[in-house]
Amino acid sequence: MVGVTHYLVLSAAVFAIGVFGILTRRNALLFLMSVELMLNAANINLVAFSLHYGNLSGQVFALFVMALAAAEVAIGLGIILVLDRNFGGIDVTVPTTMRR
Amino acid sequence: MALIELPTWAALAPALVLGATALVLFLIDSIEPEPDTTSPTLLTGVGLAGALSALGFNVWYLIAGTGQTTAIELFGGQLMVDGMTLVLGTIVASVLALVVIASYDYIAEEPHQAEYFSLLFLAATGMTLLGSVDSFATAFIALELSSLPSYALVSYLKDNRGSVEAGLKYFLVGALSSAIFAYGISLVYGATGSLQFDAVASAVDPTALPGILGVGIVMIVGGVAFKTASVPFHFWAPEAYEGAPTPISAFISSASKAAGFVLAFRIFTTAFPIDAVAGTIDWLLLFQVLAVATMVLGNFAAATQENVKRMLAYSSVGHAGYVLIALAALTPQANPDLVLGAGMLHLLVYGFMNTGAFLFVGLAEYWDVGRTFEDYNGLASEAPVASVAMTVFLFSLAGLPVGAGFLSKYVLFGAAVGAGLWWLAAIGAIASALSLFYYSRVVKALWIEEPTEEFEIDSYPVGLYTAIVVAAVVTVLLLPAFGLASEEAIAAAGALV
Amino acid sequence: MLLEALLASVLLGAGIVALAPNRYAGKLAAAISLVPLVGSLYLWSAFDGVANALLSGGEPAFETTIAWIDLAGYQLQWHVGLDGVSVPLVILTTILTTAAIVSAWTPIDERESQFYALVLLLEAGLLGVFAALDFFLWFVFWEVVLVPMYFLIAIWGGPRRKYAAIKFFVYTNVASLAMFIGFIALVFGLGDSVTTLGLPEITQALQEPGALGEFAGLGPAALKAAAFFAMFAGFAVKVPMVPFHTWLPDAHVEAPTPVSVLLAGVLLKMGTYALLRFNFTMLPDVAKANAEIIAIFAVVSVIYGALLALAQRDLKRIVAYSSISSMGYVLLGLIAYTVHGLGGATFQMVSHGFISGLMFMVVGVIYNQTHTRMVGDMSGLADRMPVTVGIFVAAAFGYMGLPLMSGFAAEVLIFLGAFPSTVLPGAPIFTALAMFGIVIVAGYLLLAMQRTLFGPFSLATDYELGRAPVHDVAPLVVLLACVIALGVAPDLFYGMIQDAVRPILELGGGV
Amino acid sequence: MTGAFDFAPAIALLPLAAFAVALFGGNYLPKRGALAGITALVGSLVLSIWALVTVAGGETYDADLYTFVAGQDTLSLHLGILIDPLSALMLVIVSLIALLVFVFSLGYMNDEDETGLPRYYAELSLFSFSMLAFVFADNLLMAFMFFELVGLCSYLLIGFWFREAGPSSAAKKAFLVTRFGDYFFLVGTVGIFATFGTGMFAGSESFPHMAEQALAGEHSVRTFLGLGEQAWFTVLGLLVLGGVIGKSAQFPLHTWLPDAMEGPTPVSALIHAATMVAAGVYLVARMYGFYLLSPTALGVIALVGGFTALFAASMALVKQELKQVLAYSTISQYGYMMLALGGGGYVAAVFHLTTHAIFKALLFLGAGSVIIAMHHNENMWDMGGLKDKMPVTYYAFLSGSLALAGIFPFAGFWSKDEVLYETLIHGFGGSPLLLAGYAMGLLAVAFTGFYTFRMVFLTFHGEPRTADAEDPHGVRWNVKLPLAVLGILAAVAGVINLAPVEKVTGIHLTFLHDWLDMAPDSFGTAVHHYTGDHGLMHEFAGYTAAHPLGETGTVLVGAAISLGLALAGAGLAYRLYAVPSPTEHTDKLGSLKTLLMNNYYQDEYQVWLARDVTLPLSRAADTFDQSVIDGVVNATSSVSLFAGERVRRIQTGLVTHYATLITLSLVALLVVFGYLGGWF
Repeated sequence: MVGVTHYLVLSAAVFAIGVFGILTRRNALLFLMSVELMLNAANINLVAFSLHYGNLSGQVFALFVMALAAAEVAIGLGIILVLDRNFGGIDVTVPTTMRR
Repeated sequence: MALIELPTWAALAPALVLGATALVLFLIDSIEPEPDTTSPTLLTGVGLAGALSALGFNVWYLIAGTGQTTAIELFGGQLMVDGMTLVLGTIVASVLALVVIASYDYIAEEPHQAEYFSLLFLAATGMTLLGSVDSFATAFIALELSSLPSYALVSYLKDNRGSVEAGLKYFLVGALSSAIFAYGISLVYGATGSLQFDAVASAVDPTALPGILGVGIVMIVGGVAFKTASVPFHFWAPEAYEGAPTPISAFISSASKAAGFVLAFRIFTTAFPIDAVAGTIDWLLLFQVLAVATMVLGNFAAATQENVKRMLAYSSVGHAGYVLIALAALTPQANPDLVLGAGMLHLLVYGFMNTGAFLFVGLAEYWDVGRTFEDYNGLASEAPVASVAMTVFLFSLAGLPVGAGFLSKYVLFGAAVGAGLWWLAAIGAIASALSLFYYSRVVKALWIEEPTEEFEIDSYPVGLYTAIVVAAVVTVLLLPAFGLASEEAIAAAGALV
Repeated sequence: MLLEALLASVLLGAGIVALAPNRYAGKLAAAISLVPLVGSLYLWSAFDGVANALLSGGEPAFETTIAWIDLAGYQLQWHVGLDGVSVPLVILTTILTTAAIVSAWTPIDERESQFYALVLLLEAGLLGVFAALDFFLWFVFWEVVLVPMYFLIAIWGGPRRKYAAIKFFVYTNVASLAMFIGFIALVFGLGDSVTTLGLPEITQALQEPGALGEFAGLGPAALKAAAFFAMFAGFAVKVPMVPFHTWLPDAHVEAPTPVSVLLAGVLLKMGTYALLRFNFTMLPDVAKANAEIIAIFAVVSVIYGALLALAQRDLKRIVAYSSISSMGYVLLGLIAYTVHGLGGATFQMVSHGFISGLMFMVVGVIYNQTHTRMVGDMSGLADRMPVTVGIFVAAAFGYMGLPLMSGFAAEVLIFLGAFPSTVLPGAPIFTALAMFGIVIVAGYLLLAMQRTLFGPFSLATDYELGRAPVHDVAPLVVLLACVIALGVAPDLFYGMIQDAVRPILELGGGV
Repeated sequence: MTGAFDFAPAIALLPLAAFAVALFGGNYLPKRGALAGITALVGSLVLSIWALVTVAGGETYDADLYTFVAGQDTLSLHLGILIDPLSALMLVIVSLIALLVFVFSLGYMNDEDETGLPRYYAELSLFSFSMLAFVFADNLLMAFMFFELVGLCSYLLIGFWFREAGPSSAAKKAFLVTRFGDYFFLVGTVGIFATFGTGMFAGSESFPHMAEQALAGEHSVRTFLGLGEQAWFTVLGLLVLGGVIGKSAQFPLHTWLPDAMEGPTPVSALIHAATMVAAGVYLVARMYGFYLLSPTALGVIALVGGFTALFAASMALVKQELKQVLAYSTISQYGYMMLALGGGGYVAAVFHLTTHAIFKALLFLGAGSVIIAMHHNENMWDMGGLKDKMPVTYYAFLSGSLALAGIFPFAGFWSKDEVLYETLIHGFGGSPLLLAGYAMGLLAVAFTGFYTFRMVFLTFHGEPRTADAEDPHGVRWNVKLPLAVLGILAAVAGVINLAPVEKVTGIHLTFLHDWLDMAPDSFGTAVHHYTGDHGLMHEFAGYTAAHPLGETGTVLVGAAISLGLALAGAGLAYRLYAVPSPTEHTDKLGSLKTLLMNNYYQDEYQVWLARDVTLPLSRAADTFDQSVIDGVVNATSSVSLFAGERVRRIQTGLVTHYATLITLSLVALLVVFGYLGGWF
């Protein structure tokens, strides 16, 4: 049987992949997707522990997280759009007008 | 008490008013068929009415004692209203009112003003709600509700590369932080099986899965550290504050920070009381480390800036460090009411003085006088009233008794000493002395240096001036009237611990 | 409510002057400053305080107590009142302020209304420092003084005014923070036995044996010592005491003369006043246990300060360093713990206030005419400005401790108090060493006078040397009159000073 | 009943009033304020004489005048008046000479059209006030206060001609050197107050009396530094002596006095010859009861005095300027007084103080007259032959010179002889140290005779050597009158204490002794209390008198030796200089002359100490202060800003860096707190 520990390991792995993506990708969209991975890692935990504890709050919260992730993406895409318009690309390392 | 007649949901009135105002603003905008023909005066007026009525509700409830003896629980304990909620609501509403007035002039030339104001009010709603959350679920939602509009607001000047860059960085760091925060919540849920603060506290079992709970707590600290612009989650702050439209910088650095701290106060006093989690993680030490790092980094980095707004941004990080003392000093021998109350008081006073300071920068931008210290040279001869106000803000921020910042900062340091952390107060003192140096650079530029070139100032914007003067008057008046604020703040803090 | 009225009149006056046109600001400020001056003289005549305001049995005069802030078990109050130590300092402040304002008429020729408003603001802060009996209230005044001072130096000062102003600003601010931490640690160490931050309550609580508990890992004795030295360091900067003194010469040299007058005349006394009130009244046992260390500070300040003064070429720098030297005497008097030691130290604060104010002012009058303060740039001024030079000579001799001028009474009282001190081991040696300052002070002042005032007339700067106007000289005469009056009749103040310091000697806690 | 003593304060206060009048109204008054001073001093003189007469009637006065500082539970400081025979005598001397100097100044200053006269008369009046108040001071602190004030007046008056470089430099030196001495005086005063709780000179509550009781074991006092009573009293006495040595220009603090001659000559006469310089000696006499308790202190006084007498006289031998000779002679003569005090000759010291005040004031005023005549040229080699041109000055000056040289029967002979005699008999009486003092004093007698008459002959005799000497400027009555008065006094003042005559003839002639012995026993300042058979001198100082040749024999032989030496010196001067065109015979002394002309390089080492030790030390301190102490302050600021600059660079502007740093920090926090929390 698949225990809660397995889910924990899975979520940790997904979270780590997300972090790895953030650390290595310069493309804003990929950055955004990595964040989504991290949020979904949290969702895995929430759902798994919800089952483990037998209460629903984890699952409900997971739904909220998904909704918020969608909202976040919406805002993020908007910002990425103006980024492209102002800097001619979506490389997050380009805008450095305010270093120091 | 007349209040008792009201239904319990009415306790949420401040947040509801703000949310409703946001919707009303949308409505007004959609009534006008042509884009950008809505009267700015109307938008500002509605916004101001909304902000002031929210402020009115908060103050009324504070005076009437709503939820202050026993917290009012709503929605099955997902939300609550107590003194802390109301104090935060007061801070947010006050800052919001100032920002709304100032925005009247600041964004006068910009399109999409109704959206601007609506987003502002949505963010304010989220911040106000952050004071009412009683569960990690609502905490996360309120946090996102305050953050998401903020990202958009920061990049509001969408043809301004600085604004867009600031928005991008704020958003990316914010997204990362909220992911960390959410993951932390999931781990805490995993360790305790609950999302509600009280239930988490009672379910903490130091023997079982200490690692999961510990990692979760550290990650949650990361989430609030982002919101409060504390080291090491502060990286967005200098750039976001610098690039954002200045009223938004003021709003985020004052109100958003306050909301983040109130959330942190509530989480760490209610969900993770130190007695319960001490076996897992000594978060006192964690916050001591963060406080030192934040105070030192914020103030030292601020000392050598050339850009006034960026200096204020770093100083805002530094002030986050001071307020972190309130958490770091919740030691067993501390007087917890005093420690937390001092943090709240500093946030309150900071709301006015920091907003005022940013708005003065906004005024300078309005006049196109430039952004560096040198550009401000001799400005006092052209704008004496605003310069006096700016001087009050800066010296009050530095902890000189021209404003209430003196009292709040020293009460905070005193509380740290009272908690036995004299060394923390000493580091704060060094940072504070350094802050006097860089704040006075602005004062020096304003009053002492000769202007390098003629200023071309042809109008004195009423809105900005009003906001600045009101902020200055409140900053000064809070010095003699500190007792009124401190009574509420300490009582509110006392209810938490 | 007299004190409140006094403070309000100054603050209101500052507001009025700030809005007045520049042309009239000086005269207006002088007129307004007469209100607190007359008021303080009335306070003096109506003074009915008993003993020391901080100690049991003490009844400050003109006392008002109003609750101000409640801080989780600690009440902060608007608590003001005067005792025999503060009345003379209040009078010193009001007289010097008026004199400084009048002396500013000549040199200050831009942004006058701002200048005089700030001077009045400064006066309000200074009066508050000497009147406040609640710690936080006192601390508000203590810190607020920095603000006008910063502007006064930085706007109207000399070429390096910005450097000097910021140095003064930050240095003294750091010191305040150190002091604050030390004091607050003490308050928390007292635990529940105090419910206000009233200085009398805390002082009296500290005298109770066993009042102080374990705090922050420090036992009562260690806590006291730590608090004592934190406060000592904090106040030492303000005094200033070697080696915390380097802001002073810079500030003095760059500050415009009327500001130097107040800086040397009153601001430095804040430091010694606080030392007396806090360190030496609240924690006499620590002071006594470390008497030799403190006496070494005193002697080094006296001798080293005087030696530095000897090396200077700028008249203002000379006076600035000699102030350091003179403040060393105050410290020596304090640590003696005798009536004449404590009383003489207090008297020296007042006396030095007048004398150093006079000295700076007279240097300023010369500067107004010659536009230089360098010893090498001028000689034989006595030929051209005899009255000013006459007052210069009188002031210099006052500084040297000439009998029948206040400096002599103050110094002799300190020496008479310090020599037989039973608290300070080797008191006669320390006293004798410090007394050698009176020789060096004569050395540098006479040398400077010989080079600048006497000999054939010459002036390196190209200015037509005129006689100083009457309003330049009048304040000099007034201050000189004060110096002589106090020198001939020290009991004008010394009686009430003794009333106030004697209870300090009855405190327990010997070595 | 109103008596003389009720007016005693006015003795000093009248000149103080004159000070105010001259200072503020001098420019509007005839004679520029001189008349105010003269009027005041006439008043002071009359009151002093009245007081003297009252004292002669057996009354004395010791009263508090003014509580300077009323101590609570601690000692109070008073100003009070003590009029006993000693102070009454001194009051008369001071007010008399001051009056004469004021009159003389009319000629010396007004007639020469000096500017700044109101200032001059104001300062002179202030001096008179201070000096008179010093004289009648009833306690040590008051004495110190006025001791300082006369120092101030001396400073101001030496520097009267401030437009020239010399006087202001000399004034500074005078004040500084005496201040150095006063430092010790003040330490001593403070020590005495700390020890006895009082500084009173006379009465049962006085410190000499308490010290005496303490040594006798009848009373205990607190001593300091772990010293015994005798040793501590010696320390105190020596400390006070520092002030005496400075003010009375004793070796090694004598260097200021010759320089002080830069001041106007009447000032030299009043302050730097007759009165202020006497203050030191007077102070020792005033508290003689205290010094008698310490043989060590007495020995030091005697040796300093004897050495100074000889040392200064030797320098006077070669000086070329009139006032310089007189200055060194003044130092030398005060050395005699100190010798007398150290040698147990209290009466002799006061006697010499009195006669010296008269004849030295006379000589200075005479010199002043000559200087007027010579158009302010002081070099004796430019004079000559003035005898016939200015007879009044000449004869008065001669009278003074004879007194100075100690030629029978002029006043100086009697007093100086008594000084030497007293030292001699006590030296033989078991204090051989005094014999060394005596020997030096005796040798100085010969020197004195020589330089005095060298001065007289060079100035007045021979042929005029310059045009000015050919045709001197005339002087008026206001110069001649004081000269005449003092000239007569110099000749006859010796009668007040003809001790040798009394010893030889048995007729009672020691009036001064009787006078000083009149002080009431309660004061403890009478002569018999000091030197009587059961006096302090025997009980504590251990002095006894011995007459190796019998009393009369010793008196006569001693007098003969000193007179002989004086005459020998004078005779040598006559041989060498009483010729129409004298030459610089002192050149024959060779390098010794160079040494003497350079004052044994005493000035040099003191200047070296001030300029080449103290000043460089202060500059080193300044450098240290600027570089090290202030350097630390500035370095703190620089380091902070540097650190700020570094911290600022963490913010690179690259959002990927931020993400990395956030992640790394989070990992670090997790690792550290995980380790601390034991999660692993």
